[in-house]
Parts: sequence; C-alpha cells; structure tokens
Amino acid sequence: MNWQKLTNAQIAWRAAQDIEDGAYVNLGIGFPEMVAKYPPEGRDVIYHSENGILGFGEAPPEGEEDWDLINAGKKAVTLNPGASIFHHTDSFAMVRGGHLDVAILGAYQVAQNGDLANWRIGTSGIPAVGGAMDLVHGAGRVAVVTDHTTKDGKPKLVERCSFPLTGVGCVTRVYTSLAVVDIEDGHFVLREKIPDISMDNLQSLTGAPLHLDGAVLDLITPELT
Amino acid sequence: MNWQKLTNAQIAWRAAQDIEDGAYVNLGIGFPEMVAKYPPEGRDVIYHSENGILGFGEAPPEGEEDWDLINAGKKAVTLNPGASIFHHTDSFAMVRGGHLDVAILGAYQVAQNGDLANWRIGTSGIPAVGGAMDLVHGAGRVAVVTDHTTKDGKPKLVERCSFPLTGVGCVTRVYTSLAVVDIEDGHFVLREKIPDISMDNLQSLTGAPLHLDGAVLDLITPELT
Amino acid sequence: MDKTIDNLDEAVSGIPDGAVLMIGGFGGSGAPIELIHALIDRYRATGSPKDLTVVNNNAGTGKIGISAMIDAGMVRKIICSYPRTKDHESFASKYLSGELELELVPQGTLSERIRAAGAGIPAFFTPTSYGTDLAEGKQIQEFDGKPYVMERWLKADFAFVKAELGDPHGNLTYRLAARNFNPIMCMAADTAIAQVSRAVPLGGINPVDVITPGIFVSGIVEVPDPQQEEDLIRAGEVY
Amino acid sequence: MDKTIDNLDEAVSGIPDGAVLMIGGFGGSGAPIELIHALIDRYRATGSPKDLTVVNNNAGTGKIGISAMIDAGMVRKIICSYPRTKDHESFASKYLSGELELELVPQGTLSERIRAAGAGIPAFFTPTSYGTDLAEGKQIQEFDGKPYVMERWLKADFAFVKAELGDPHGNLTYRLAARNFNPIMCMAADTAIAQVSRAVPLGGINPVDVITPGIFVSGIVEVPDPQQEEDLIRAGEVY
Repeated sequence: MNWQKLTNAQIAWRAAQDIEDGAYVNLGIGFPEMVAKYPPEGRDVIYHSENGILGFGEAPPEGEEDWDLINAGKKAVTLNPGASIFHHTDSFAMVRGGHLDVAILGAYQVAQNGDLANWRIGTSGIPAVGGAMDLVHGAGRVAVVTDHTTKDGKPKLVERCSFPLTGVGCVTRVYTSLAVVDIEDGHFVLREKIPDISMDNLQSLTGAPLHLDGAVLDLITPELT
Repeated sequence: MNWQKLTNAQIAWRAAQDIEDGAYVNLGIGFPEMVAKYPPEGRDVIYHSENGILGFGEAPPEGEEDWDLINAGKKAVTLNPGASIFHHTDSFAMVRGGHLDVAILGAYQVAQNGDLANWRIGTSGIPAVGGAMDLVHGAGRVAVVTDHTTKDGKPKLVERCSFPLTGVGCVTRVYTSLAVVDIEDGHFVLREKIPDISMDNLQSLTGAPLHLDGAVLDLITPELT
Repeated sequence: MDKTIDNLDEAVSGIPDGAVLMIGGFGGSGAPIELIHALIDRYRATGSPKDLTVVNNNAGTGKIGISAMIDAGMVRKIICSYPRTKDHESFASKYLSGELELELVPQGTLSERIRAAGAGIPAFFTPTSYGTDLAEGKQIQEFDGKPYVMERWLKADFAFVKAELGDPHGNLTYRLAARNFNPIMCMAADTAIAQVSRAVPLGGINPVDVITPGIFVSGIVEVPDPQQEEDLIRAGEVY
Repeated sequence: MDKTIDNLDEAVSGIPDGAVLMIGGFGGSGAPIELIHALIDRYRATGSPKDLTVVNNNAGTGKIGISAMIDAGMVRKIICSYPRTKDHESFASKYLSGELELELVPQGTLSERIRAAGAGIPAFFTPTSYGTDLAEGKQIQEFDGKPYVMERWLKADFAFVKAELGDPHGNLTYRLAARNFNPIMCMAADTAIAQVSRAVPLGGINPVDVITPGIFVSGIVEVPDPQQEEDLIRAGEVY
C-alpha cells in the first residue's frame, strides 16, 4: 500500500466539518464520540444524549465526576450553559420525532442502499441494541464514521449487508478512513478520497460500485492521532 | 307527588360520602364540581384537573384570582400543599392510564348497561366534547350525579341511550335526586332510595327495570341547598 | 446560537396562507395573546396569512385572541375539543353558516395526537371514543380483549406558545398551570415561536427546571407584562 | 395521606414471586441500589421473591445491583436494550447457559412502551426496528407511505426508582440526569416505590418543580446519602 489511511481522529475531524452551526447532534457511543473534539471554529453545536441531556460538554477532570451526570456511553460529562435535562421518553421523542439534525454512528457494514448494520455480528453471543435502531430514524441526516475495511481487509461498504440490520435505507453519508461517500438512489457516490489512493485501489476495497457525480475532491485532514 | 327529591347539593353530598381517603378524583365541569364541597371529615381527597393540576383547592377570594391557575371549568383555583403541575398530555396519561380512583360526571342519559351520554343532544348545533370521552376510561370507577328525570319528567336512566354516546359500558354507579343505583351485569340495581317514594313510583320514573340485590337502604342526606 | 426574535411583527412574519397553526393555552392561562394579535395585525395590513387551520382546546372566547382571528376572516378550520365556551359567538356564527370547518377531538386524544406528532409516532390506540360518533370511520383493534380506536398524529407548521422564561437556545419555563398544551405544541410544530415574559441569558434557567428544551423551539420573542386573556374578556375588549 | 414507608425492608416486602419489576436508572445515575439490595436481603432470608422479570436499560454491571440479583438466582427474565455492558458476567453466564431469558428492545421503543403503559395506550406505531430482526412477527402498517412497526405497552407490577426529594403524597424530583427511566417507570407500574435522598414535608416541593406527580407513586422510603452504583462498581464491591 502506498497510501496512509486516516486515523479515527482524522475521520472524526472530517465528519465534524459538515456539522452546521446551531445543529443538534447525537454521536454514537465509542468512536463517533470523537467527532465532538473537532467542532469547526465558531460553530455552536448542541449534543444530545439518549439518557436525557441536551447540551452536555466535556468530561470533568478525573476525581470530579458526578455519576448522576453521564452520557449514553456512561461517561461522566459536564453541562454547557443552556443545557436541559428530561426523561428517557422525551429524549427519544427528540430522536424519533425528527428533531435532531445529525446522528453520527459507527458501523459494521453499510450497504449501497443506505442499510446499516451496527448492532451485532451474526446471531450468537449476547445481543445488545441500545438506542441505535431509534437513532437511524428521525435525525435530519444519519452519517457513519468507520474504517473503510474490516481489520482483515474485507469491505465494510457493501452491496448488501450480511449482518443483522439496524435500519433500512437510513444512511446518507459515510466518512471512512479512505473516502467520503454519499448514498443516493441506491448507489454509493464518491465525493472525496485521500489523494494517494487510486480509484482502482479504492474500488477494490469497496464492496459495491463507487459512482461518480462531478469532481472527486481530495480528502485532506490535519495530522491527528 | 308526596316526596321531595334531593337538591343538587344533596346529591353531591351523597356522592362525596363514597370517596375513599386518599383518593384521586376528577369532577366533571358544572354540577359534579359541587362534590368537592362535601368531603367526609378526615378524608384526604386529591382533585385532578384536565389542564394539568393535581391537588387544587378552593377558589381564591374574588379579586385575588391568578388566571394562570384555573381548573378545567376555567374557574380560578388555589393549590393545596402537595400539589403538582404538568402538561396536558401527562394529565390525560393519568386519566387514560387508570391512575384516577374516581371520576364523577354529569349525564343526559345513563343506560342500564353503563353507557353514558353526556356530550350532546342530537346532532344539530355546536358539538363540544372536552375531556368527557377520556374521563369515562381509566378511572377506577366512573360515577354519575344527575337528577333522576329530565325537566319535563322523562327518565334519564334508560334502557338504551338515544343521545350520542360518550362511552360504552363505563358507568358503575349513579347518584340521582331519588336514588343510588349501581350498574351490574347490564342491569340497574337499586341500592338506596329516598324514604318517601314508593318502589312503584321510582320504577315509573326510571326507563329500565330496577333490580334488587339485598336490602334497599334509605337515602338520607343533610339539609343542603 | 441565538433564537431571540426582535419583535412581534418579525415573530409572526413567516406564517404562510393555509398554514396549520397550533395555539397554546387553556382558557386564558398560557394563551399567547400578543402573538395572536400581531398575526391579526399582519393579516389586516397585508391580507395574509389566510385560510389558516387553528389547533387549540377551544375555538375562541369573546372578541379577542382566536375569536378575533375568526372575525378577521383568517381562519378556515378549527381543530379543538370544546368550541362551546361561554362566549363563542365568533365561532358559532361562522360555523353555523358553513364558513368555518370544525374537527372535534376529545381533549385527551387531542393532546396525545399532538404529542405523538412530536415523538414520531404516526398512530396509536386509545380507548377514548370507542363506540361513539367520534370513532366513526376509524380503525378499531382489540388488545387483551378490549377494543381500541386508532388515532393519527397531529402535526403543525407553526405553534404559538406563551412561556415565562426563555433563553437564547429556546429553553422555556411556564407559570403555574399555563403549561397545559404549550410544551406538546412546541414538539409537534415545524416552527414553534414562544412569547416569553422574560428573556434570560444562557444559563438563566437551571437545566433540571427546563420544561420545554430548546430543540423544540425555533424562536423566542420577549413580551414583558403580557396581557391575560381572561382579563381582556372580562373587560369586554374587542381586538 | 402519607405514603412514607419506615424502612427498606418494609418497602420491598410486597413483591411476590413472578412479579414484573421495573428498576429505574441508567448506568449508576438514578439506580435505586438500596432498594435492590434490600430485595436481595429478603430473598436470601426467605427464598422470595423469585422468578422475577426485571425491566431496566441494562442487565446488570459488576457484582452489585441487578447483577447481584441475577447471581442470587431471583431473576427469570430480563427486558432491556443493552445487556452487554463492560462487566456483564453475571448476566452472560446465566443467559448463555439458558437459565435466564432475554427480551431485547431498542432503547427508544423500550421507553415508549413503558410510557404507553402509564398513559393507557395499548399499542403504537414506530419506525424503529422496521426491516430488522427485532421487528419479526410484529404487525407492520404504512402511514403516509412509510412502514411502521406496532409495539405493545409494557406494564409492571412494581417499580423501584431513585429520587432526590419526595413528599408524603409521593411527589418526586430527581438529581441531574438521574431522571432517565425513573419517571416513566413510576407511571407504568401498579406499585411504584421510590427511595428518596431527602423526605420533605408537604409543600416542600414547588408544584411546578415536581417531576413525578404523586399519583404515580405508592410509597417513598428515605435513604439519605445513597450509594452510587458507579462508585461500588469501581471499588469492585460484591453484594
């Protein structure tokens, strides 16, 4: 490979650039939470947590946690001015009712028709779904941040998900370690790729055809690890 | 007629005697509201208002009304210690969800199967339903306070309602100006009557058979006008 | 992010002809009189917005507020539970003459339909109205041996509400029982505009005291010392 | 009316074998640890209640709280959205061996089903889980051209919640995000028992600050300085 894929931090940075000023945003637990570290200068973003918080801020210093104030990932958070607290059903009313502008989630697989699989691999072991199946409905747009392939090199952008689905036709944009891909009319449409990878190589790491619709921009991010 | 029917105040007094200590009660707008004037000594009753109050109290003195604090009848009220305020949907969750112990409503007609008609007479004019159709569902018991007959002497306790229904099979007890009547298994069961009226006379003023199940008690109330 | 709107004229400027407009309040409590009257001013000046569908518990009382909207000729349809208030002449005359359409909804069903719209629930089942004229034509289904009526969500393009405190993010609190329909209408409308008796800076409302989180609110406009509908009606005011 | 219960033993005394028990909290926030542990004490002393169905967002973490209930052998079934927390050995071992039944519900559907039970809504439609394994066998219906899944209410016999203030009528407030599932579980249970960090007299909570009106609560028991689940887990406590 004569290219260097983006780090998770860089993927998160790129996803953060698309969040509009004043947006209400839910970030999935784990990797997607990193998006909150890179809000573009001057943009006000309000983060939603499933357990009933709007407007939470950074983690408190270690030792100063208040465990009655945690996010959906059960990490201690703080409140920004203008925050509000509500119960779980009101919280999911915000989600399901279409009040969030953006949800950014992780993925095992994303299909070219927008299907998302991110809650379990196969049918053995202990299943756990959390809020993922709710979050794919209702947000103005549902984006995914993910490595472009699995650890053993298999495509995560696929023709059709083989893992159990989280939602049908819900994802509209995928930020990967190699590219930014939109989902339109049942196709992957390549918008950006890292400069060093060839189209052929990128296609070979992608499980369904990458369509073009206008220029493919260079995907360039700051150095972030 | 060699009997004197009960006044509305006396009917309300009788209905109030059946309200248990600690009960959550909704009183329909108008005549049923009088029930709140006669709580039996030592019983704590918490009144619910559809517009989002539990635990409201008496009207404030004239001139001291706060029009942000009204009941479902749009009359100014006060708050008792332990009151709470909530929005309309939470308020009807209490109603529909079966959390009220008693609802006491007015009636145009009550049928022997418990059907209630209390929202409109016929189909002309301006219809208005308010919370009546919700209140007949969910309360532990739904009782009616009413004159035994209409102003022109027609029975209000009937075989089958001729006016548009508010609810099906919902009423379990009727407090009238002449009697206390339970509704059981599709029948009127006479529990109490004013001493001076004969069974025959009472039956002739009732639109469906009055069944007996044990003793019929004397319906005696204080002098109240 | 600052959702503050400078004045009432601007607050009501976005509402187009034919809009569905939810108006909060129950009786005079929580009724956004100044927003309503600003909208009437706009209609009188411009002829717009007209053909409105108004959602409220009632259909106007006296000669102010929703009644004045009806009198002005801006309203095509009312969705409410109880149009027969003490002084409902404005509604009555146009309804009985067929100029004004009415959709009558039981009060609890009305509030649940509004909440469902805000919560992304397109339909739900309720025991309310089963076996009555108001269930006609609706889907009936039994659960655990009991019949229920299916009701649809009720969405709006705009909502006008009256709140006590409001901050730049749109977080709101309400005075006493002025809460009523206001919080759920904010949830159900694409654009909810709140008149607030006091605009406070961010942080001016304790997060646990927020009743309507700002995500449900598009704009707030400060109206200090707002009029109380009940006082206007008792004074016989005509707008 | 005084819903105050003298002590934890008495607070948990009414729960029979086979009961459906909702337990509030999300992670450590709002988790009624003292009520749970009192119930475990009762089970250890008497062998009852057993065969419980527990409703919570998770299925226990560490060796305290719900995990300790599972280890004690009181639990037959868990209804939750996310049983795979960081340390879920107690659940995992009994689930994988088939001793423990699991009903997995998306978190928003779980909370809406609980709220529906409290609100007398036997069923509702949601977009959540459409087209997934979790919609299998459920009624599907289209509204405005979009498919939705019908979900049923979820009722409980009992609920345990943790609140901050509680008064003799059962009115409750919650600390910060400790609110989460607690208010809706009070609504959905026949009998909701709240442990409150501070019992206050009637009038001790401003009516507009009440989060759970007392009508949804059957009993309160004061537990001053309650334990925080997260602290116990971090300290490696075993109950």
